[in-house]
Amino acid sequence: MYTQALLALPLVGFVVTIVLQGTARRSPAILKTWALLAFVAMAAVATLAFPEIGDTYTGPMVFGSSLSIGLTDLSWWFVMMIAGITVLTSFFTLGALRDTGTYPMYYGWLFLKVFGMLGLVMSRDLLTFFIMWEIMSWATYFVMQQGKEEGREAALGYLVYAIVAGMVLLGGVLFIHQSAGSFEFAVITAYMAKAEFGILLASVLLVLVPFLIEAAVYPAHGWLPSAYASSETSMTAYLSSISTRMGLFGLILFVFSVFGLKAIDRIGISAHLNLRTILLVLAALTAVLPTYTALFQHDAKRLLTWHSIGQGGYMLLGLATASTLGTAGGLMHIFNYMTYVALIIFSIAAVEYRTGTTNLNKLGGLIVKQPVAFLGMLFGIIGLAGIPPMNGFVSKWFIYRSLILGGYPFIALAAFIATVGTIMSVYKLIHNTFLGQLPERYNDVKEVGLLMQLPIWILMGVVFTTGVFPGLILQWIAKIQVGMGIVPIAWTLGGVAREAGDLNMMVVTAVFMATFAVGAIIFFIGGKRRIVSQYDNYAAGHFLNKDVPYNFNYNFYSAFDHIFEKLYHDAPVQTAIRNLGRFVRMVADYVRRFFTGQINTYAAYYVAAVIIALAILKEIP
Amino acid sequence: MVSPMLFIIAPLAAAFLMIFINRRGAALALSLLTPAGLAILGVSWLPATLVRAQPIVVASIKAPLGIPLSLDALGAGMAILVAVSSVLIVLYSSSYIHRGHHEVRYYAVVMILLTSAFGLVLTRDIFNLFVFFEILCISSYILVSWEQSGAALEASFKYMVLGSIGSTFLLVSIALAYKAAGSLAMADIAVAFDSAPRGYVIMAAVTFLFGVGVEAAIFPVNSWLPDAHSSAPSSISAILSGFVIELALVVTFRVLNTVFAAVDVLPLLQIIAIAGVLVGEFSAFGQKDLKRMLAYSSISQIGIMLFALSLGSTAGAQAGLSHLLMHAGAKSALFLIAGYFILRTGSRLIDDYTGLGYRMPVSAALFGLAALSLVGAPPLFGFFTKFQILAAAAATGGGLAWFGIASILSGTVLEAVYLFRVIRVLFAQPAERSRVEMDLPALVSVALFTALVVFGALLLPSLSSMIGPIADGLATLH
Amino acid sequence: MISTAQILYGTSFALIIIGLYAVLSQRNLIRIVIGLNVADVGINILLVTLGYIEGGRVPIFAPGQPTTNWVDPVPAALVLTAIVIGFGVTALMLTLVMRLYAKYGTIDASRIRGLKW
Amino acid sequence: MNSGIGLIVWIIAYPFVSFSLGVLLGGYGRKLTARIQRRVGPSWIQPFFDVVKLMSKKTNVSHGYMHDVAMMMLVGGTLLTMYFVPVPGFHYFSQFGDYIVIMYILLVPPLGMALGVGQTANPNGSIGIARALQMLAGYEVTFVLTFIGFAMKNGTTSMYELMMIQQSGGVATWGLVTNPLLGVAALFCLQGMMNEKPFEVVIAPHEIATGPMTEMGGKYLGMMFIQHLINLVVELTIYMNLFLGGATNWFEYVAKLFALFTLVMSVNAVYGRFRTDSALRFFWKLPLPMAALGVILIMINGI
Repeated sequence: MYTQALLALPLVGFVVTIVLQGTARRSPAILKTWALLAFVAMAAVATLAFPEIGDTYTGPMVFGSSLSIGLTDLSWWFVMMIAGITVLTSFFTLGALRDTGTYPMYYGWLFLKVFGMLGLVMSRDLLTFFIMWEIMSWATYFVMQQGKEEGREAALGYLVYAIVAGMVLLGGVLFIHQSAGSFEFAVITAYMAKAEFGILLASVLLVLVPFLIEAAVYPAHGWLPSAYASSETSMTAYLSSISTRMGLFGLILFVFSVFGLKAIDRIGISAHLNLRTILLVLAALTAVLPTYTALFQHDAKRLLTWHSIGQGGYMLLGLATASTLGTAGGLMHIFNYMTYVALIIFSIAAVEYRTGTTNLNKLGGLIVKQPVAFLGMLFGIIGLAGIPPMNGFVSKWFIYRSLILGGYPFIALAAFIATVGTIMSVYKLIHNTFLGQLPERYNDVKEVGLLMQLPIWILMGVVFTTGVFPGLILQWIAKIQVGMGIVPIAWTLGGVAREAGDLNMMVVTAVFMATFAVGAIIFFIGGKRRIVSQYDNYAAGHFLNKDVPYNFNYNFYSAFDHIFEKLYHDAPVQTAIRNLGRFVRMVADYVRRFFTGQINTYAAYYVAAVIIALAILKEIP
Repeated sequence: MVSPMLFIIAPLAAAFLMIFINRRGAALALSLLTPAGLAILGVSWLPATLVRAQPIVVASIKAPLGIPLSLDALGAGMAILVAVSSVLIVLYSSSYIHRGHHEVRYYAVVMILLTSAFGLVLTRDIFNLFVFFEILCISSYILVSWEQSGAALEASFKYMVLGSIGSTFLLVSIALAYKAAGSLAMADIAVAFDSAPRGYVIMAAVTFLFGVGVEAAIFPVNSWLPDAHSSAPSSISAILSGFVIELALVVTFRVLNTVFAAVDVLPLLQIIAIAGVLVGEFSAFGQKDLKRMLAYSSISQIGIMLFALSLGSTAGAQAGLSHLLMHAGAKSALFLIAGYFILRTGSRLIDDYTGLGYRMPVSAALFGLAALSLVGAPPLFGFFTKFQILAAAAATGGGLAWFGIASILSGTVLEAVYLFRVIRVLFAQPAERSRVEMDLPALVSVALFTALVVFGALLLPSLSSMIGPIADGLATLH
Repeated sequence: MISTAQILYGTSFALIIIGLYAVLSQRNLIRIVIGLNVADVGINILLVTLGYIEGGRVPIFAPGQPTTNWVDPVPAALVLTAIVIGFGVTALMLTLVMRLYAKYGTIDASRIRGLKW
Repeated sequence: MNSGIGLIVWIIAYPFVSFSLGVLLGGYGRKLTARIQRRVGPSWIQPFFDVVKLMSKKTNVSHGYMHDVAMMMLVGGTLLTMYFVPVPGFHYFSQFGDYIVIMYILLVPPLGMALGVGQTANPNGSIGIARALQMLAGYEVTFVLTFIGFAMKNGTTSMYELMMIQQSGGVATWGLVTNPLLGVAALFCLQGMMNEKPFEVVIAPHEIATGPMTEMGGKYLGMMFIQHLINLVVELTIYMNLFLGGATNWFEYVAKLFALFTLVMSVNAVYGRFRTDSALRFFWKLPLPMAALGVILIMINGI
């Protein structure tokens, strides 16, 4: 019952929002409040739906099979993530979304997108899955429209990828339906277990490729940065945190449940050289290359969107090992990333709200003006960089351990290389935003209101709590792993049980707090300190004042730029994809030439058509 | 029940009547009421035809001397589609077409076009088919050249030359058929062809295919279409793209499939269809002229329908006809809205519509919905029809079918991109915010077309009980 | 020995091909219209020939006339219709050519290419 | 020392032990450098005097709260690492965190320092940090690869277990002996980790003032000194535990510590300074491929 209500709610929300649209300009509060209430109700229903895990509900018959939805442990977990982040985002927009006139259908499309995502994760057959996938893709496209001008152009880029993904998936759906004779997951699983190799390979590829595109896995990641970065900032947070992960959800669902790991592992020549190896390599590339591209971004949002790609690589790394530790890490990283990226982008939004820019070359020194936003970003980047005690570390620990012990040393190395890049770029992010010299023009900047602070505080709490007590998350992960056909992780509240490795975040955090206290004691043993103006600085005897910019934020990592200049400026894959686009346009232009505009040519086509048709028919018996 | 013969007589009479009265009001009333009445007539006949085709006897002369006519489920279905579409389009025209002394003639010609359209689905006589075909062509020529601009005249002329070549081939085909059968009734010809030499039947089939096919805009005799559909008044583009080419397609396919059944033309049709899909989508991709883009899209959509029909399976035929219904709604809506875009900006170029979506939000939204359906986004009607087609093709299997699926899928990618580039321009930075929404009659008309493609999926269950007998009309001649 | 019918068939196909060739090759719109007309004539001859019987009689019911060995009347009827339609289309076409000339100042098909691609 | 009263005593005493060792090492290092350069050099416990002097300064200039907190993070983070690195007789905490944990908590002090330096709003400081972070991609990446290979070979990521495995057969089972390529590559990294020449571009005196330390004075600089001294011990111990078999008793531990430090300081004394990109290129050209080769050999042996 709650399951259906859960799916119906956002749809109702969509319709009501369209009706309420007229009020958007005059009194945006109505729309905002409505959206928040509806999403809170949705989250409540999602929680209530917990006892219904395992039940399946059928809907209308389409093409001789009925659409069906239902919750599994995996989908409930995703539902909760979606519901949680949606509530937080819509709460954040209460304060953050100033001009609803510029984003006329912000909430409408958000509702539709939530509908698509919920439907996707709850779908229990291939057809429902595809329908919801398409609804989600289109809604995402429309959501992206609600942003800056250049964002709409970028959204069109997303659309190309999304449609390609959708059409490949459609091909896959048709192929699987044709081969297995059913849309039902159970039937497909049974069929794939003993399907011919060729059919299995084609099915798997046709289905996985769209997921990899949607998950922005290298080399199909090019659509993401521009499309996300130019959306409205709260939407950037939303898209980065959960939207991209729908591709991974599809991957988890199909690799582990629908096709089954056994069937997937038939594709390959040995235990270490199979489809999963390819996924691992792609994941490693995804983790490394975009992360290092992030280094050279000078827009805070754009920098983070590159991390959205890179961190997706970590998730895929964990999942593709298909081991207990790895999948636990991958699944957990989805949650962790969602929390801390939302936190970081909310903080950025808070800065943007006051300063009107996200340009890293123009910001600086805001720590004294917006301490809450700073703290939010600090928690977030510690999580993103994967440094204890925030939650990002725990999932990375799982992933590393699974990679090292699973015998993928170079993949593990790639993951670490990506971590180094992450640390570098997040430091640049926080340094250029909050540290360094405060430009004179931001002297009057104030902290944002409580309405916008609250989601930041909540997320800070979540990032820290789940970092110290990963067991809170791992208990669900373990359940999901059972459903995926994997030995569940032996978890404890602070980490994992001894047989799974040495990790107890509670102890690590406790020791850290104690040693931090030691540090504080040493600090306070020293003499009294005096806080000085930012112009009271060492400058080799030169005088500093507000007219002299005394800051280092432009070209922050010059050595890397020096070494990799060429690689960044003409990334081969991006060039190839651009050329593909150019090629299609060229082909289109040539095909168009078919219609010459001259009647004689047309008449010639006519006669030729008759002759060729005669010839063809003569040949066909 | 009233005789289905009214389908042919009523619009013809209405046309002459309005020329005599020569008043705008009367012309509008007649051209709204006639198809409306015919739509009701069609609906009232539909249940009977679903059970069994209803032969129509004209002046008590039976075949072979008389002209055989028959109303089967397919005919009734197509007639309803044509009638309803034309009611809506006439409604749209009432605010769209320039008021002036030519206006009455416009409606009269539309009525004559309707006559021929109904005639084409009713007739069971191959020469009678030729006559209706010619009427259809001539009225289309006139309507295409309605605006008398250079482009309209040029388009009309090209259309006319190709149409004339088509009629030449059609007559060759008729001659061959008559020689073989000694009769013009399709049923007799079909029997005669069964025992005729294969080469002979092939010759007749191919000349017929490209003879009538020119009106159905099958590849490669579709080169008139982008010109004609883009230069005609938008209401006429909607008629031409909305039901004329579909109707011609159904007629072509039905006759080929029943009368010329002795040769298997389906593989040839599949090749033609796939080529049409690819050429249409690629040509539309780089278009800057909105209506021309939509016209190219029609080429590819016709290809998709033909592909579905030529799969040769019941599922394919049903899917193709569903898609036809969807396309009629979606493409009419798109052309009609495009008409007002042109009216409001004075330009056909997409780039000139920058920010127009803020000034015509409802129109732009409807445009988006129709485009979404055309692309096949669930849960709109277009998704289900396209999916059915692809599923039917997958069920057929074989290299050609899978190649067709791949072509349709990649065509869809292109289609989504070019259609949504338009949406993107419509909602680019707003220049001004003053509302210039469509006039009410036009808005109602477009909204109803769009409602079809939005809620069409809800029709599917009720449609599924009817679609069987309707699709049966493609395979057997009643 | 070539029969009359064979000659007529040959002629008709030759005319159709000549007509089509004109449409294919001529730039002049008037010539294109003429080409179509030539093809039309070819078709008409073809149709008439179909019904023609060597030494057949005119198919008219009249008292005292035998009703056998009639020439088939149907093709003749067809030809009449076809001629009428052909006439109408030709008239319309020529009108259009006139209008086109007024707009474009030329009747060269290769220069009347406002609509292409 | 891993349970009961002994554990508590040891936990409290360990920071002092480490600090004392650090002071001795630091003093020894300066003396050694001086002797190599034919100077007399300062006192053996000069670092201790330095710390006392700095901590008792009256003028302590701060640039804001992050600047203060950073100092606590710096010292706290280093002490945290110290607890998790097993030393003879004390490995209580290694059951709560393996080397992957250490790898990451090693990043806490630099992060703290980076944040503090950031707030001081001095470009010289920020440049130093940017260089430090870039250098991570050189030595840290290589060092991690050596660890990965070593851990993969032995099937564990726990530093304590790795240490025990090496101690099982004397010198013959030391990491440096069984996997010489990894050991040597890691040695290069050690030089980088300790910010000694030729990899000291981060601090780069005379070039960018003193990098991160530019705005530090009084107790701030004092705390950085404390952190530096403890860090010397921790980093040398990590290398020792991973490749020199750790130590079974304190005499062995101290001997190995000083031996290793002698090596590091000798290199430091005779080399010049690499530019950041040159340093990176060096790491990617020599130690990294060396480590990679080592790992490949392990993989081949595994099959």
